[in-house]
Amino acid sequence: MISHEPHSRQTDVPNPSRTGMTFSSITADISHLPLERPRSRFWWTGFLVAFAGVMALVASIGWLFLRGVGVWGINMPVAWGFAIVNFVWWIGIGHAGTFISAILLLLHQRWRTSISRFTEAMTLFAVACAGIYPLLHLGRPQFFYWLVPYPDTMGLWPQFRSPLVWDVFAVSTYATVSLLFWYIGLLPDLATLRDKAGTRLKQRLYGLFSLGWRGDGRHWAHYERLYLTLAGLAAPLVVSVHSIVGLDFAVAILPGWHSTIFPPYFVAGAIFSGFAMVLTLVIPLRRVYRLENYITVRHLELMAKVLMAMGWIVAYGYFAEFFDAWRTGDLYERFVAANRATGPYAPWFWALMACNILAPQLLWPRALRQNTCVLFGVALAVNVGMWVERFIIVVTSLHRDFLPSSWGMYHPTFWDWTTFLGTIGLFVALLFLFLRFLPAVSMAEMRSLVGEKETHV
Amino acid sequence: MTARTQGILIEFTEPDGLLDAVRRAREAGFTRFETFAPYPVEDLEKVARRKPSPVPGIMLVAGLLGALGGFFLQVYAAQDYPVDVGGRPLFSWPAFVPVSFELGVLTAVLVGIATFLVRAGLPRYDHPAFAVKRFARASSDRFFLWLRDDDPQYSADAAQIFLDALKPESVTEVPA
Amino acid sequence: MEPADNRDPFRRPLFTARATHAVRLALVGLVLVTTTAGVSVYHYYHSPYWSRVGLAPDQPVLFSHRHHAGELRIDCRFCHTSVETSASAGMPSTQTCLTCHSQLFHDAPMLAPVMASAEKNRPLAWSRVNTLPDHVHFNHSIHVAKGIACASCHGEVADMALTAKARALSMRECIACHRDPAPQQVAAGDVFSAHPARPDAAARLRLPALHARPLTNCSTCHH
Amino acid sequence: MSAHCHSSTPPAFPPRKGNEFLPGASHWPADLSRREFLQLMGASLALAGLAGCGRPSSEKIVPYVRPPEMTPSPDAAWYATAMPWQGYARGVLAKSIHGRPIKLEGNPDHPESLGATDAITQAAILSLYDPDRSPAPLRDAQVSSWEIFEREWLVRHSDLAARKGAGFALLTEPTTSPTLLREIHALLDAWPEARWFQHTALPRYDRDGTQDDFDFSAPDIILSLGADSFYQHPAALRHIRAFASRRRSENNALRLNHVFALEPTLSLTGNQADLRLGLTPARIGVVLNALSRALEGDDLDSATAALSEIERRLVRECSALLRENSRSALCVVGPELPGEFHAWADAFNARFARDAAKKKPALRSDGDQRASGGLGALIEEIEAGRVSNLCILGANPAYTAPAGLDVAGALRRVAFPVHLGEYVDETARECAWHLPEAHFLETWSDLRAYSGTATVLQPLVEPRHAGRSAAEFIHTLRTGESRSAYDLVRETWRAGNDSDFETRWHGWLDRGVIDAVSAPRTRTPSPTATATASFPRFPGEMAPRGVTVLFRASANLHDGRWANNAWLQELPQPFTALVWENAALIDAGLAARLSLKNGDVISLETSDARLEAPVWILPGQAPETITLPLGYGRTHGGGVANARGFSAYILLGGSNPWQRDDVRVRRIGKSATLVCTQGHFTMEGRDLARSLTASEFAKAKREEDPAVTLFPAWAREGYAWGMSIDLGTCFGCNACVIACQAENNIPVVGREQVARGREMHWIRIDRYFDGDPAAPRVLHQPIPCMHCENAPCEVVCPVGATVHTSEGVNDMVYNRCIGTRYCSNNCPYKVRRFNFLDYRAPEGSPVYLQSNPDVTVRERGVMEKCTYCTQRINAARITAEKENRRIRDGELRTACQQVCPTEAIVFGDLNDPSSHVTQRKQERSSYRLLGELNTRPRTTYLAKIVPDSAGESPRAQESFA
Repeated sequence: MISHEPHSRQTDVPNPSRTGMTFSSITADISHLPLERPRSRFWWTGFLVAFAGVMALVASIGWLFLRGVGVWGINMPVAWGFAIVNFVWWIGIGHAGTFISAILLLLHQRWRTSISRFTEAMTLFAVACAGIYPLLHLGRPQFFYWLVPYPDTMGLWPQFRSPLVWDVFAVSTYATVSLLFWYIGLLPDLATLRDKAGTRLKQRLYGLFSLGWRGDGRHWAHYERLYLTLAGLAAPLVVSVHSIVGLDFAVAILPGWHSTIFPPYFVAGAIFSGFAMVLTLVIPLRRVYRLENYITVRHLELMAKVLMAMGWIVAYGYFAEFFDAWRTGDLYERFVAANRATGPYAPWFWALMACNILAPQLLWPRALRQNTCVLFGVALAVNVGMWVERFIIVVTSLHRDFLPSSWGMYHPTFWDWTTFLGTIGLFVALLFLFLRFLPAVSMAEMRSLVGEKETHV
Repeated sequence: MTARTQGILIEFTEPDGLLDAVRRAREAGFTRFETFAPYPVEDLEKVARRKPSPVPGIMLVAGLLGALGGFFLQVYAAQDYPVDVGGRPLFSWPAFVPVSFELGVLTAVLVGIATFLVRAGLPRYDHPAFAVKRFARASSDRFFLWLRDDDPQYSADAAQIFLDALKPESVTEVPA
Repeated sequence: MEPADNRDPFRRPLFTARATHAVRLALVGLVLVTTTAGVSVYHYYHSPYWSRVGLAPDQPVLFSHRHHAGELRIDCRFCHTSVETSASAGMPSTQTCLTCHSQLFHDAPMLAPVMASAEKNRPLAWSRVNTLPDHVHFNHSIHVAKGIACASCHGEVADMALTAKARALSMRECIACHRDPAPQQVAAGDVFSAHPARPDAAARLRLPALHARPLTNCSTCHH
Repeated sequence: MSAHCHSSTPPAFPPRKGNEFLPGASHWPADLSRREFLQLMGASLALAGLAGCGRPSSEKIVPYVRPPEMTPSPDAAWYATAMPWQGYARGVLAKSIHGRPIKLEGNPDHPESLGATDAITQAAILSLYDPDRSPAPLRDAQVSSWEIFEREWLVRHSDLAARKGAGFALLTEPTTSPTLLREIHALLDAWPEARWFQHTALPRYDRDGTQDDFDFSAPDIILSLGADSFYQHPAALRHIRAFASRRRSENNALRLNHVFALEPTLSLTGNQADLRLGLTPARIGVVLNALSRALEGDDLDSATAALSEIERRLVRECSALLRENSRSALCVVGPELPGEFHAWADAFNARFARDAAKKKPALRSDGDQRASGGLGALIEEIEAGRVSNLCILGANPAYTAPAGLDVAGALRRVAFPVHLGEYVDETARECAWHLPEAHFLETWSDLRAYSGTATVLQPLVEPRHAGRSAAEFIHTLRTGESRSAYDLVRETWRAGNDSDFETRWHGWLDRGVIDAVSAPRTRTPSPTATATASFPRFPGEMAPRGVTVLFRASANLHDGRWANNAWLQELPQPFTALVWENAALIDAGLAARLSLKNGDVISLETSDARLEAPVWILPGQAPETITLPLGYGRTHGGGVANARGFSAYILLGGSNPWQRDDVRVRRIGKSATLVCTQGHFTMEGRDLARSLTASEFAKAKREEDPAVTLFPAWAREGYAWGMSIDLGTCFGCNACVIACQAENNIPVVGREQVARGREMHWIRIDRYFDGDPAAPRVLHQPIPCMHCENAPCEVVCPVGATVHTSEGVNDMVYNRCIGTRYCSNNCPYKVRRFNFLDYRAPEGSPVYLQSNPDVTVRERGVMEKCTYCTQRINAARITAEKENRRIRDGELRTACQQVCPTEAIVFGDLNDPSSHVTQRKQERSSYRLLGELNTRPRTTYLAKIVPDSAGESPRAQESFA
């Protein structure tokens, strides 16, 4: 992909005056994606490939339940493997959406408008993928409900000191909230689709889900306050979720896990990977679906900047881990630090450094930031890098801890990989369905931008 | 004049038109009118002199209650079957904070959305305006004002006088 | 007022009022259904239906505890011989029945299965009445030794024509007693009696010592 | 597994479904068994959230029709008997529940047990239920019966009787069983022309009619020359118990002895030495020459001129200590070493041992005058065509014979070869008849302990298959009619017509030892060296002839007879931690020269045999030597045994059978993956397995209990269970590991699963190489659950499946566990074990008969770990509570504690100031493992204490990194 497209840097984008955007053009441009469904060959091929992935996931889960978690490469001492790595990775990716739509909203970053809807959807699907793993990785998944407090005949309750219980609540809350947040945001657009749809069936379907939205002043009044408050809640929520995921590790006494830097550094990492994933998806899609006017190079550039910023926080996290190991002088911490950089998993470690610290540095020159290919490459690298980071955290800390007698290695099996690729398939498949049936950009919010111009010029 | 109407639906192409109309409606003493716009038009509610939404307040209360409930659930769970877990005290309050927070957020959001639906009168599929063809554009690029005939001030003449002062794109009587 | 344009400005709405009511009802219903579902599941698992309390399963022989233990006052230990010495109370062998029934009513049709068992050397297969949850190691002897009457778990068996489960025997019940066993204790002489009497102050002094603290440890029953 | 395991079982057998010893875990059969199907259904139901929604279904109770006259008590019953160990008795108490034996414990009244047992004895119970045990008499591999055999034998019997037994030969293993010997002698009396041969795969312990009898507690100096007196020796348990009494501090007082070892390959005994040198036998001779001269008063420097620095140090220290005439010293020699070493030892002991070393008449029948020699002699007879009927009892020559002897060929030349054994083994397949032998828990017999004490072996169960004892069999051979082992044994011991025989008999059965009458007829031992005799000299070391290959019994499988025991196969081998196979143990220098790394395959060739074996580099191995452990590479040992490792027997031969210098060794470029449970053998400079010199100990302060804590302390009234493990006396015999496995229904997972790091042992023995690389020492550290008071595992369990009891035990509640495995991640000691797959034996497997009914059999997806034998705690508590008293100290012992030969493990109530464990924890050498983590483990350790002169700093571990 090359990029010499019209773009303006002066004002927030999209700039209606330049792109000649009007209420009607916005409606037309965006609603025709789900209604007329252009470029369906791309859609079908993409969807079918992804669907194959879903089938792989189903097969892997079937085999897993038949044989037990032993089909994976986990062992003693490395009792957590891909399942947890993937869980953390997906949850991380699931943070960009809420970050963009909630935190940037609170910060009045209006450029978020054109990407928020899409990233919220991405968040949702990423969380869906993540949510599978904690269940799958249980030795006896049939008893997952013991994690939920309910008055049983045994008089027992979950053990609330365990970060894993915090996880259950954090992830389920996060999933519920992002779903509702997303749906509420969709209401006005569903109404638009209802009124634009060709056939009566579509009208009724969209109508049903739009709850009879009609842009009433009162609707908007409550809607705006609600949406803002939701954003206000989602912001700390998104931080809490990945902090808790960080605590899953930090609470343990394991060298390499037991570290106070984890929560903030996990949150930064999450947003880092989230933005990387947004870029990886948006760059191709905006071309295929001709959304360059809505998701402009300016957007990409801004996201690139966020990427770099987060990259540096993450880099600081890495530094802090080594610094702590050195400063505390703890024998085991020091060993783990050294072992990461020089031990059997050193190649992974250096790959991580290359992907997460070196690659983003490419984006210093504006020219490269605005070059979609470079940006795409970097984003891809960061996605990989963040996955490797989780692998390093989980595996290298476990495989050599206190007693050398019980040191071991972790070798992922075939089923580890199929499960992972399977969730990627699920993620992409859901995205394709989203693109086919729902507006990828929030029409209502775009109109507000146009409206503001019109009212305030 | 059709037999029975529920007042008139006035269409504008620009948000300013709607704002202006609402201002005039208020001055004319109309109270029972509804506005429709494809996006939240600024100041519309101010001009219409309507109270701000209570949603955030309610969410705050709900959130606090949820968090508190969550915290006590955990305290109770620890006491109900008192057992030594890693030498930690039964009342390990710091460990109970995360879940309390999450439950707080969850309740706030659920209650907030419920209130929103109730206050906004949603879901409602049978609004009279839906019967008007042109109203389909209310969700994309047109702005409407509905003068309801159950407004004490409302009468054919009053409506006529009111309309004269405006330049609406169209005016349609809302069928009963 | 200008005339409404001759082209019909109206359309058939997508939904009627009924749609609104239906969906609103559905939303409210969803909430109600989930809550009631939760409540009823709870009650199901805490119900005697689930725990089979009061249920007397079919037995190969119409054996009446009321007759034997109640009216004839045969001591529990006559049939359940190992109750004081070992974990299991022990089920009587066919021989045990024959100690009396080789003379008494040996040709009564009711006893036919017993006789058949004795002749063909085929054991009687009784249906278990009192089932504990899985993974529990229960020891009769220590409970008896500490003055916990048979009746406190098995109910007033001596009044049962057909033996039925008296208590749910769920973990909650076990724990409730293990937390505070003292009130359940009866005088040594009363342990096997049909209607054990609550010990008076004097008798209380002679009750065996209890160390309740370890009784709520998981490994006391699960190992 | 099944396919691969049964490819080699005889066609006559209906192939069994699955393999009881290696559950599907290790290998996934294609077909979907019923249980798997149910699992699948269970899982899918679970996902539908329906788990456990069915009402509890009503089970059946099926009482006796008429109870057996002696109703088996629902609680355990104990029987005193003995296990055959190299032909000697090892006294045991067998635990039986509902009439099925489930556990063997040592018999405290038995001189060669003293209440302890070793790993093999612990595992013996599993062999009782081995599905591969010979199920029926076989005629030419076709299922037959004893009756048919007896009829067939009667024909031959009559004409053998006519020919005074000419053409009849008997091959047995050397034994001490009075009844068996009585029957054999009776047979030889009846048939003077008959011949009796004996074959043992391993070296003998008797020399010219005598056997050594050592007391390891008396001498101040012990010099071990390639001996394994503490593990392989028939009296090992007595030896190590006595030895240990000199290696631990009691009330902070020490009476350490000094131990020196010169041995070609690292042995559990040699590893106890304060200064141990790995030397070839030839080189040992050289060092001994120097020592002799030093002791005869020569100038030390000239005496030790030819020696290396470290050798000189040994001679210096040893002779210095010996010259202090107050000291007594003992020299023990491995039976594998040639005679001159024994002569030297005799001279040494005559001088220094006082009465720590005695000569007693040999008890085992190796030297029996009426025997006509060994396997070689038998084969000569056969070649000479003088054998028409051959009966082989127990021995397995077809597997254990050296390459030179063609047993199979010889057997083919015998008209009527008969084999009596527990398995249809390599020899059985070469015989016309195979007859099942009864397991020692299935029949009556008698045996003598190494010390001479006799024991009546009593059965706990009827033979599972049509098994008979050796004595019964020989009686049948001789008389043609069968007589019960019970009668035969009683006849042996009914000395004439004594009135109170019955009472004495029951006394013997009760105690498990036969007193007074048991002492064997003593012949005066042949005169040994006298105190004044000078030391014999060894030939100086000649020019290196190349690699020396040594043959040693394997620590787990012994001579290979235990090869089908999955517990022993999966038991980490001493020093290497290898499982499921053996490796050629090679010294680092030689490995470097041949550029070999662990797992590389070498070929060993002699004139008449060739062997391929993967190597394992073993510190402490003598330079230019390779040790081949015997007992592996069975071809017809059973589903578990077959094709595990290599058989080194085929290389045996030559003048000194236990060592060869004429083997061509080369690497062949291939490489094999060896599976071991511990990949890393150094402490990385961490303070894990502590050892102190005597003076360090004198200066040491007792570790204070950690005071500072943020948490309010939990009340610890009642009992407070705790454990103390003495690293000074733990010598790594693995007995505790198997004892725990037998007690707690711990599954075997198979080679592939161990390779993935999924072994299940609840107590493991960590091994760290330590000290001077020139004379390395292995520190053994048993690691059970530490039962931390601030247990990291408990805090992270989301469902409270692992929590603390009021008595300080870290409970693991299997039925609450959902398998997040976080507890294991957070366990600094990594003592937790997880059922990654379904490791249970298949339904209907006989091994379930061994299961301990008081311990849950864990299902898939459940975490498990050491529970301090909580079922034993409960049993003891119930007994005590019934009697309204506290549990007495020593009344309650964990499985690992009970079995430990050195009493290194002590368990008890920390709230009882007088309890043994509390005393132990008062020693200055007591410390917490990883105490700095403030986990407050209830299991603590006593540092190993070594004499000062033993020199090297215990902290010099880096040298092995």
